[in-house]
Amino acid sequence: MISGYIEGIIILICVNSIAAMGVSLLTGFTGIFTLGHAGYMAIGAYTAAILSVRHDVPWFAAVIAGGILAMVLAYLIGVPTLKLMGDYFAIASIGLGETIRLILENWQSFTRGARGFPGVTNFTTLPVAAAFFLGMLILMRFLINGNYGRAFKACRDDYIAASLLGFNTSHYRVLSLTISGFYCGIAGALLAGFLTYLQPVMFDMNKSTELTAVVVFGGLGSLSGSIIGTAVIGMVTEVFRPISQYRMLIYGATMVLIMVVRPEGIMGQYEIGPKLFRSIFSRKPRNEVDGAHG
Amino acid sequence: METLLQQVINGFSLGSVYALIAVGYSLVYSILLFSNFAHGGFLVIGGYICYYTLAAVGNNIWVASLLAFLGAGVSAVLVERGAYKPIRERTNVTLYLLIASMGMSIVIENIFVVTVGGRFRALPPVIPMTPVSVFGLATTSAFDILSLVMAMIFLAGLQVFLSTTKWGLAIRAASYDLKTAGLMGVNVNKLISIVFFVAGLLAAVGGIFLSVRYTLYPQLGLITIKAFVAAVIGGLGSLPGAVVGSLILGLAEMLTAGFISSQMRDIVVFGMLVLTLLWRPTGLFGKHISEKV
Amino acid sequence: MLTKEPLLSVRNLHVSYGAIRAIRGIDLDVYDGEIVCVIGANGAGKSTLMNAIIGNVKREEGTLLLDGKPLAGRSYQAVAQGVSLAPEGRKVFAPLTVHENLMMGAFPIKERSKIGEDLDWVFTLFPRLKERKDQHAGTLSGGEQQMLSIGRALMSSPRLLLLDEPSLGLAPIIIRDIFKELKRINDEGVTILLVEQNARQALLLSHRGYVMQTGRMLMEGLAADLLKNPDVEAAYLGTAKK
Amino acid sequence: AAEDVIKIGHLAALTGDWAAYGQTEVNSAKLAVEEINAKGGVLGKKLQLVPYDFRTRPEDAVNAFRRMAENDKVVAVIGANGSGINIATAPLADKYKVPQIGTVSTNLLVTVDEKGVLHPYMFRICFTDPYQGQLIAAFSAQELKKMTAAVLWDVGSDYAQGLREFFMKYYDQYGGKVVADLGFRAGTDVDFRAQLTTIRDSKAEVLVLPNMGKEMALIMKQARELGMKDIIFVGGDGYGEFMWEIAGDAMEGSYWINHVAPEDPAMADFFKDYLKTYNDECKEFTNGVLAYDSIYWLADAITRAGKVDSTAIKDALENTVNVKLHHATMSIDPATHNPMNKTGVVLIAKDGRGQFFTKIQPE
Amino acid sequence: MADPILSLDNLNKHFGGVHAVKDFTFQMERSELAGLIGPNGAGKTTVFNLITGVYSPDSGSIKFKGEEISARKTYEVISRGVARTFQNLRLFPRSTALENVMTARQQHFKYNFFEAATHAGRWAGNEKKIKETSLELLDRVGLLPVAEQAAGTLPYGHQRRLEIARALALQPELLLLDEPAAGMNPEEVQDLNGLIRNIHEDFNLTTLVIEHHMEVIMEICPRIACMNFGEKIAEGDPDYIQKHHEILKAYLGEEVEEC
Ligand SMILES: Nc1ncnc2c1ncn2[C@@H]1O[C@H](COP(=O)(O)OP(=O)(O)OP(=O)(O)O)[C@@H](O)[C@H]1O
Ligand SMILES: Nc1ncnc2c1ncn2[C@@H]1O[C@H](COP(=O)(O)OP(=O)(O)OP(=O)(O)O)[C@@H](O)[C@H]1O
Ligand SMILES: [Mg+2]
Ligand SMILES: [Mg+2]
Repeated sequence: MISGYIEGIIILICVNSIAAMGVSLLTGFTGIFTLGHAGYMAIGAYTAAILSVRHDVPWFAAVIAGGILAMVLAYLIGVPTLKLMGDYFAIASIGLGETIRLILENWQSFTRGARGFPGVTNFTTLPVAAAFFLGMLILMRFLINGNYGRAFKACRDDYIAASLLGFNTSHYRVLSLTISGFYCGIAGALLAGFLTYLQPVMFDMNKSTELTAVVVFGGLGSLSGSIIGTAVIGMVTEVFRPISQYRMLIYGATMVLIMVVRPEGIMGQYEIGPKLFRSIFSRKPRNEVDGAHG
Repeated sequence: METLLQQVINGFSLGSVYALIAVGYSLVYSILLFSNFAHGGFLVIGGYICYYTLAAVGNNIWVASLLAFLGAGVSAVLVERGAYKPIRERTNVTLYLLIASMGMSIVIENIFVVTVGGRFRALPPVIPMTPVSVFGLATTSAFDILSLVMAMIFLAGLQVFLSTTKWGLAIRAASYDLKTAGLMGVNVNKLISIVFFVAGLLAAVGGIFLSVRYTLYPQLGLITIKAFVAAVIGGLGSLPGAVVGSLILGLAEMLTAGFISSQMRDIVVFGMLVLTLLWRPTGLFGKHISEKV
Repeated sequence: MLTKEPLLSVRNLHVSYGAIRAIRGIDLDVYDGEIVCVIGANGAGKSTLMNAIIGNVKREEGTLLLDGKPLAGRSYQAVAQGVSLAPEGRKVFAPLTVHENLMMGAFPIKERSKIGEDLDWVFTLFPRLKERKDQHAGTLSGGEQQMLSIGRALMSSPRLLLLDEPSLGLAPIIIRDIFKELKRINDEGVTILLVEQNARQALLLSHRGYVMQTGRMLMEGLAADLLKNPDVEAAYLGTAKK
Repeated sequence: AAEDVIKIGHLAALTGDWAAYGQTEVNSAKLAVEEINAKGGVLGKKLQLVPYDFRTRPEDAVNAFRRMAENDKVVAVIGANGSGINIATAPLADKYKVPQIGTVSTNLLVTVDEKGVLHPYMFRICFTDPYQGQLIAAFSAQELKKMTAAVLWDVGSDYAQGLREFFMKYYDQYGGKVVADLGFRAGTDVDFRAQLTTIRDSKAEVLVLPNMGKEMALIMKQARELGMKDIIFVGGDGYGEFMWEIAGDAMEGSYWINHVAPEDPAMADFFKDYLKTYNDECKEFTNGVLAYDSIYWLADAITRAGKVDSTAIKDALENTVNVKLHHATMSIDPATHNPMNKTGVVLIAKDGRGQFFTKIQPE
Repeated sequence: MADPILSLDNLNKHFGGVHAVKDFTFQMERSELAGLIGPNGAGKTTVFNLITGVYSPDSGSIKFKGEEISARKTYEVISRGVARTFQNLRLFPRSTALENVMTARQQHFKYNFFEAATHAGRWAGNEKKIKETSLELLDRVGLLPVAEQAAGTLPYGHQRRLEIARALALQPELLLLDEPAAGMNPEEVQDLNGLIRNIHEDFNLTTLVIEHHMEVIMEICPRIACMNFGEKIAEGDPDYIQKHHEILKAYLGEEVEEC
């Protein structure tokens, strides 16, 4: 039997990985850089919490509802704002994420504001977290292998060329954001069930940054990379817990170091799977190609 | 009426502090095309150097700021050399730089947390804070006027440099394509170091002003987020844009907090950011050059 | 015409991209006052060779001498030593205007009067560029960008001018004009190393030629001889009517 | 070996925005542990402090708590300096049966859940939001006799939100009127002149500041710069001596409703030792004192329990009656696990430091 | 022309002061192979950009298969059966050659979101077909050996051919090739000629080629239009064009006179 401590770590990694998968789709596969996805986690978390605590909705339904609401919101936000490109969208997404948090803080009659929302039942046990993680992972892998995945990547690599191959690029950009919103919403809802207590600060910009960071140093365009990235960052903060003060220093240094040593991320664009092993053993050259700016 | 005037003055004063930061951030953006999140770190470095030098040499602001400028500038160059250069030499995906810069900002913040502690410190009032009355209707301080003037001086200086000298031209060329700029005989690494030095120096100016006006602590760099927003409103990479965006942002914040709702201040700020971008996707002064197919 | 010491001498050059060995031991000499052209199929490594000479890609191994002195390994130093490259694919600075692009080319030049003269010269060479002086380079047509790229390389008054497929995307009449102009530049003392797909015209213009294949030098010789060589003719000159 | 030490966990923010407070807490708790150990420890065993950072995030704190309880086998936990963290760890304290003492966690929900059910293993050493809110209201209305007040509070802080809510409630009961109720957000907001201009126009006599020290100091400084000469500042236990560095003379004449006064003679030794050990003054003294006394309280409870057993310790904590600590004499209400009848200490900022002004304890 | 598949009527396009395309009228019959030549900056690429909806014309009409498409978005034009290659290469450099082609090929094998997320229904069958036809196309342009190599690392000439394969994968009715022979040596140009001819015959494809290589245009295009300063200055068969005085002067130069 694993200890509750390890169990807690694994649950958190599962939950954060789900959010990271969403961001990976958006940033890694579609090339849209976000710094506000903690906002969608917040929506999922508060929806699930409020539904299950105040309206006695069964937790599973509440989690799905959290995902769906985050998804709808992502769609509504995406349609106008995804016209923005590159860092403009990124900085605007900081604003969107912070605005969601601000509303949660100010709408005290509904969310109890900064004092937090307590009393959620502890439904995110290890089996639940693991099951969601696996289910969401399979869903995402399936989605990425095939037409949709290629379409997203085409939009990422060269959106002009993509539209000249007949892709409605804005459609795919919005679709990508919508799906990633769903993933983050689910992750947020599960987090609510794990912590049993929510506070708006949990979904601040640091959280958003962390989500994007794990995706980037897992490797842009690698789903397994995002998960490995999440695990690495989760482990770094746990392993160095005894030297508490230096922990964040190490955390930051790790981020820099991974980028400097392997700018293409831990996994590059490779996935863990038969293909990777084949390419390792056949020693086919793996060379990096420069993408466009941004 | 008096209240409005006061709020407008408050807004300009806040905006001018943002401007000092936004110009440096925009300068780095204009050459490497990425948002340097470590910019806030340089600001903190400048602030602490100034603080400790003031303590060591007695309140001599000239010596202290000189050291702070140098220190922050050199740290910026070192950060570029150590963390960014290896990345940009291997790839031109700017996202990697951005993540490295986020990591760097956490590192810098926590270096101060572990060495000097998280405590809030205040610089002695080395910059005059004497209240200045505006026609007897509102008050501002010498400090505010000074920070606005400083922002303008740096803006003008940089603008002249960028638009009239060949190094300025080289910066603009390098911002588009580092490799090809090298083919023109530009020592790109040196150029980037210079840019980072200037940006670090500017950050230190902002850091000193912020620490005097507000207070100094390891997380002070957080305020740069607002300056980023200002720079984006003005148009990334455009220095006049950074200043105008900052003033607009400062005004908007103060007027919202004063007349609409203090709680909604940030919502209005971010709402304005999004609306500006929807109206002009590259900010007020950002150039949009449509790509030719 | 040939002096004993080559202006540029390349010995045993190796270049790789990761595991791809693009150049595997190349020797090449360019004498002062010469026009030398390198021909070869797609992927032979011609562009890599040009980039390696000017230090735009890392040389793995090999000695490069310019006028007997080691040629610096970084592009900006090589430019200072008097080498200049019009790269493959134009690489103009899209957000800068045509005029600013040309001024970038003149970056290593100190005297203002010289810059002005060169600018006039480039403008007479490519009148179209003068018309479009203030247009953003990114919006120029393909051929106009090619002219700009060549003009920009000329602005640094190099001793050794490297041209990577200068005829790419240019109208026949412009190609003819450019080749004529290259001849004239050469007569004025600029040494030229040229990579061309348009092999026949290039050889007609050049004194000597090299033939590259998958990272190695296959042949070298006087241009006139190469033109007559049946192997070269079959492989690189095509059966284009003449 | 391992049997000979008693491990006590300490959740403290050592990084992030609250790092200054957290670092002082750990330093102070360590001091208490060393003092107790020097006197022979507890039940013949030495105490050992296990401090963990929580990055100011509940999800990190939860992991830290599990690690303390499972891997380090602590018998009790003190901290964290933030109510939200304690609310998140409360179910764990109950689950692992490891008592936790909140140092400055004033939110009601730390010890009882929202249905009023007690968390059997959660305690606190400080008073609660409603009580402190009432103290501020009583002091403003009854001592200062000022009946118009403005509140300027950090919307993002649970502490500020709670204090403001209860202040408003009681001030109203005492017949006062809140003429301006304005918010801000710590972190990115450092400029409060917009709100202050509104407050100036509202003609409030008192400005209530239920916030952390940095923001309160900046607010006071900027208010004086805006020419608000007469308004009286009243704040809570966010007060720290470092605020003088920031606000300078603007501090003069402000009042602070606190747990303890820095010149409390009972604390003098502690402050002296702190300065000696860390070569630094204990400027976040509220956190310092409460963390320090939490250890002493815990030591006392362990002694009374007579064995190193978490449940016994919890019972002993629950049965705390008139236990003499340094800053106060503690009695715990078994129904709520809140300290009973803690008197508030009112400090007045004068001559460059916070000085004892009066004690209040409304009925 | 009886029933033109493409009909451009009095097109105009300005960029600031530049009148890039001026009263341009041109038609193509189904299955025709035509060439478009003209000096640099004449407006040829702009015509392609207008047809594909990258720019919208200031005035004039563009009819494709009888339908007015001048106000359509790019992807809508493409989905009606137009494909093009680019003068400046626009491949997806990080994806393999095969993936590049598959990305285009999939436009004809759609499946819905649900099928994509579960790999149920049409997914497997379609994926297989997409891959098979893509490999065939790669084979056709001679890139089968490098199918798994990242497109950005291929030599220039290969990248050009990959672009053609990718455009063909769209199974267009109208194919627009913008300087397909740029960067190729004469030998390769000959291969390219064969390739274009084959494609044209096998798929019965209407093809419009922009080229500066006369050995391409003159050999494969029965009809050639020539532009200068945005205007069409001549249109006719290769012989006519080669003798056209204005074209000789503005475009070909005397060299052609000699031959
Ligand atoms: N950035 C790169 N990364 C990996 N491989 C590369 C890169 N650039 C070139 N190559 C490889 O190096 C070899 C030589 O390429 P190079 O571009 O020098 O050929 P070239 O002779 O100029 O061809 P072309 O006539 O098509 O321009 C080719 O196999 C190419 O795939
Ligand atoms: N987006 C734009 N903004 C401004 N001018 C433009 C733009 N696009 C094209 N032009 C101008 O329009 C003219 C026609 O350009 P176009 O690219 O169509 O020429 P082209 O005939 O394809 O030439 P080439 O053979 O050199 O490729 C050129 O002079 C070019 O500078
Ligand atoms: Mg080449
Ligand atoms: Mg063209």
